[in-house]
Amino acid sequence: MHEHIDSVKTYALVLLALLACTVLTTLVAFVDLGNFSVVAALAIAVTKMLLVALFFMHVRYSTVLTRLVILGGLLWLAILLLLILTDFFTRGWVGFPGT
Amino acid sequence: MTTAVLQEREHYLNAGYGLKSWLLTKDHKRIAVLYFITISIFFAIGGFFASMIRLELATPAGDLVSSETYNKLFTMHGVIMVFFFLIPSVPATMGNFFLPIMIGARDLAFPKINLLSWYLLIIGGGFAIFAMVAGGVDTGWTFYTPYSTTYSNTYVIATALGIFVAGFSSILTGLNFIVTVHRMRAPGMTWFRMPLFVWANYATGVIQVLGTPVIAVTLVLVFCERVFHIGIFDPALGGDPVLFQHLFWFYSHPAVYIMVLPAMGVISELVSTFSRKPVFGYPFVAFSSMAIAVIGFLVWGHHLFVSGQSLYAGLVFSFLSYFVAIPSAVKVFNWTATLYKGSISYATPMLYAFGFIGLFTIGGLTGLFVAALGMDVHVTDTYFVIAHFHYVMVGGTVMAYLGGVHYWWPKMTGRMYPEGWAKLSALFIFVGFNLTFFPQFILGYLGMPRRYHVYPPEFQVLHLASSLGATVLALGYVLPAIYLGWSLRYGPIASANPWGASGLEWQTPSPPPKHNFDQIPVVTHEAYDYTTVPQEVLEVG
Amino acid sequence: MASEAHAAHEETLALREQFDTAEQQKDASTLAMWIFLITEIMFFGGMFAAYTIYRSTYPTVFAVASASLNVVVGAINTCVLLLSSFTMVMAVRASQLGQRNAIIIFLILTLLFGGVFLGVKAYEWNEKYVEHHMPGQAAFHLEGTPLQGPAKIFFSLYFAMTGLHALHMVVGVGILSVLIWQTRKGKFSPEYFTPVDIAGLYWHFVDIVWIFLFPLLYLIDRHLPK
Amino acid sequence: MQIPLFPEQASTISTEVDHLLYFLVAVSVFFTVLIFAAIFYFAIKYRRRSETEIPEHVHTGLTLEIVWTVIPFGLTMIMFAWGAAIFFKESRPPDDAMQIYVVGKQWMWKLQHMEGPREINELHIPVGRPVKLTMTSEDVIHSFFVPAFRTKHDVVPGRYATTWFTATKPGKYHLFCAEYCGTNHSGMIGWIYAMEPHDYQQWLSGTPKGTMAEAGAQLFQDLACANCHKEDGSGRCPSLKGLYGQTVLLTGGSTVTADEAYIRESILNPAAKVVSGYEPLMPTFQGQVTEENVVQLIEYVKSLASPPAAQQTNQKR
Repeated sequence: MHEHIDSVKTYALVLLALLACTVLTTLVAFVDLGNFSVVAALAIAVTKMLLVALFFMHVRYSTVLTRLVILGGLLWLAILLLLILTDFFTRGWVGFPGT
Repeated sequence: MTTAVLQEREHYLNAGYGLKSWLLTKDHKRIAVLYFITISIFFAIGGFFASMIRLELATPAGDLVSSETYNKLFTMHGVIMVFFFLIPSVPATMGNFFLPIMIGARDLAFPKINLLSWYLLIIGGGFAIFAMVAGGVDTGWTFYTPYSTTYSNTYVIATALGIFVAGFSSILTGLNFIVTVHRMRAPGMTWFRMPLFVWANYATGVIQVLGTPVIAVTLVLVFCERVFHIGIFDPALGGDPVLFQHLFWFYSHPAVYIMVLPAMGVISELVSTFSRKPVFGYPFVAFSSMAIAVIGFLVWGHHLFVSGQSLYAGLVFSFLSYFVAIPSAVKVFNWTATLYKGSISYATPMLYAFGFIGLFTIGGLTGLFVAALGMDVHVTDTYFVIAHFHYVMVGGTVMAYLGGVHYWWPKMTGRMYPEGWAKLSALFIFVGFNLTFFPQFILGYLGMPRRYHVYPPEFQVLHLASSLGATVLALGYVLPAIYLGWSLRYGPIASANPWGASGLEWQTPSPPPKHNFDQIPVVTHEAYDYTTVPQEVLEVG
Repeated sequence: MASEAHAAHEETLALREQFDTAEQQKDASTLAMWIFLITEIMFFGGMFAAYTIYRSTYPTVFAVASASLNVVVGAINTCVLLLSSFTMVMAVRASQLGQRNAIIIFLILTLLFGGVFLGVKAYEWNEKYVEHHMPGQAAFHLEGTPLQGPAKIFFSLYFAMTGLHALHMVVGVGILSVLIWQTRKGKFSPEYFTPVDIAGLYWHFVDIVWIFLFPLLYLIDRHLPK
Repeated sequence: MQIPLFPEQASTISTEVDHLLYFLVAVSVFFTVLIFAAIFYFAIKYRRRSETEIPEHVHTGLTLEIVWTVIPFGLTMIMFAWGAAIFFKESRPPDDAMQIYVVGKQWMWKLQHMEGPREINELHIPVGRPVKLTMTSEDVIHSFFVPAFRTKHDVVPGRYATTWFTATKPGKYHLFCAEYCGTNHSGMIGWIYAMEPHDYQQWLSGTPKGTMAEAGAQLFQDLACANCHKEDGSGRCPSLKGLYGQTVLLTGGSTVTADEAYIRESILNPAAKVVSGYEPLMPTFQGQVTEENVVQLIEYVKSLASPPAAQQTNQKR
């Protein structure tokens, strides 16, 4: 899979994009977006993650198996978070006696 | 074959002598033997604690040991048996020994990492044993906060550290298996030609890799909280002890499948070999292993039905829990169907397989009780749950483990075990096991809570029955230790394929040579094709 | 290769005896590293789960506690780490091309940036210590105020997450040092540079963890008046 | 001494749980017998007759696989729905339930009746009337377990757990702590005395006077809460009149229902949820009040919920 050798320019551009994202996320945090602050912060972080994974970690050229492994890992993280949240976000739903 | 011939041929056991040749070995077969010795010792320690517990519970009063000691006994029984026996049991011994041979590889993908896993288990076990010797630990193997973080003044940290380190041993074993199965299969060994034992260990590897890190980090947080009093789970600071339970069971429920899946793999091998038929519904059994590995991660909340988890989360987890019951049922039906029109031998390993199918069926079906929300409210944290998981873990995993040990004993040691004694001990184990644990179902429904040192006198008769059963069970476990040891020196010399089995592991000599195969085999047919076994081999069996 | 006898090849770094081909060995190592990285995802995942629960339970306290972190230093440190990822990937590229001196230079640069990151982290922790922001420290800065409990949880998570991240960095620095030494000894060639390659994967992963830690710890509701 | 093999049925829910048990046992016995019988039958019928025999290949039947996947799945869905139905009932106390407060601590149960009586490791209740338990713990997790009622719920420190039951049969029943809580876990047991209503009234009249709300009112004065929480709303803190059960607007725009958990949190960690329009001035009372005091204060606040005031929402300005 290492017949693919990216150019220095590609890597440099990715680095610049990453640095720009860092500045962006910092600035956005000072803007009042309400609940969208978290969404914006995470969206930028996910973008940065994709840049690092696809270019620096060569996921662009990787085998199907490697991609499956990565997706599996992220899926399991989602399972952990989502199923714990089913508990914490629905705790108040039972209803209030007397109303 | 005479002894002289056996000694002439080089095999993995005589490829080197001396401690160094064992402690620095990279041979998966030798590492398997190291594991085998290690976990046998842990099993003996855990078994000792179990006998003390049963002895104490013979009377309702707390007259044999103090409450402090009793609490330490059941905690250490759980910790040792779960983390240092059941989790490594089948994969680390038989998996290590046979997985590479079964797929026609010279070794696992990473022999050094394999050895490292064993050392990690030893280090982890060292911490656990230190905790025991220094004064014990009394939190229960579940380490529920805030008791474990704030209130217990026993050796929680050393024990948690032991489990943490042993966890990495488990992760590395799983990682090694996954990579080996993906990258080391012999030519022609396609996925659907792999023995089901390999499938089961592969599925187990997936759970080990994805689940174990979560308990590791949870223990790190417990460690921090206990040492620095920082309050991640401390309700006094706004923390939530139920969060600990979520993180704990995210691993510890799938861990149940780490313990039982490889055992199911062993049963597939045994049922096939001793009825000389391919496992009925091979792809369904293979996929059911994978299904259990995946769905097993979605059900942990059924341990939290009465913990204060939200009603809706309870519904979701109860619903999902029933999905994991199905692949287990599919396996049981397929094993039973494999017997149909087979050529069934009553060799000891097959007796264990029969025992496994029967007891696992009971263990699995009682799992349906505890997954039903309204029922679980009554039976959770009672002896019903104890009986349920011992039916799965002892009636299931330990039965399969012993069955596997007898099955592969000739391959691993080059000697046959004494069949008569083996059958007798299998009988003791089956009878003793049921006598020990069946009364506990009734006790549990009556309301006998678990982890009780002193109990109301009306429960005594059932407890006494259970303790008597434990005596028979203990005898059943001591016997193999004696006759297997005896057979190492005096047992009849084993042929390469004493059972007329079809797997690749039976096509190398017993014991196998250092590199498993003189020639890497080329696989041309499905697993469990008994027409390929030569007639003269069948006659020997 | 299929029916090759086991003794067919001598064991070398580039081809160990259990493998048949160098390609097979490289694939196995890469796959193993990726699987290891998903265990790392789950390892940090446990803490991210705790973070999610507590941040949603105590949003205001988390915002107040987060505001005490130095956002400029945090952002600069993030850039330093991204730079180190860049130099790391350049080192991998140099190994692909077989430029030994370039490998060494880029690895040293990576090591250097990693060191700077750790140094800044140590400075920040020291600041937290001096200001009594450490939970478990005597005279915690919010002691006695109603914010105390959840703020302690925030700082516990802060120290646990950044601490474990830093621990991974330290391990990474160790790996880089070994690689530099091995490169100097001429162990790597365009045909065999798997250790550099998978060390790169590890280093980038640690970078990705920080990419999430930075906004989640430093940038909570910065717009709120303090 | 009699040897029980089945627990007493002494609450409305216990018969329902037992019916589910009968169903589960029936299904389990059916499948266990099926598997055991099949194993024995096959093992004898197809025993190996010659060492060299190789049985014929039996082809996998897809239909069979589907049948033994679908039928068990259908059965488990019945179990799920049935168990969930009971659980829903167990989780939602009726509105007219009689309130009992439970505080667990290592290693005893402390129980308070609204009418004032306090008991340790004993609980007297009338039969035929729903009893709602509001439970918390002073230290570790405990679990309130009455086998004869098929009732169990963990008692978690730092929050309120509720469960309920209606006793149907007068008698004396075991109360166990079912969640391991330390050295004397097995000593954290007690008795539930279910009594005929008139016997219960008689028992109640023989206990000391003074309701929980009165005790709470006394505490409210002693702790100087009344200095700020003035009834007419003129104090520095919001009036508590009519608060219970209302929706409260908080600083930051979110809202919360003023239930037991919210009141408890506001006493022990006042800054967590500040009422909109007020400064976070209130000091924490953590360490100054016990869990029993807190529930008395809650009862006092609840007693202030006079019907007219309950019509307005508790928002200032």
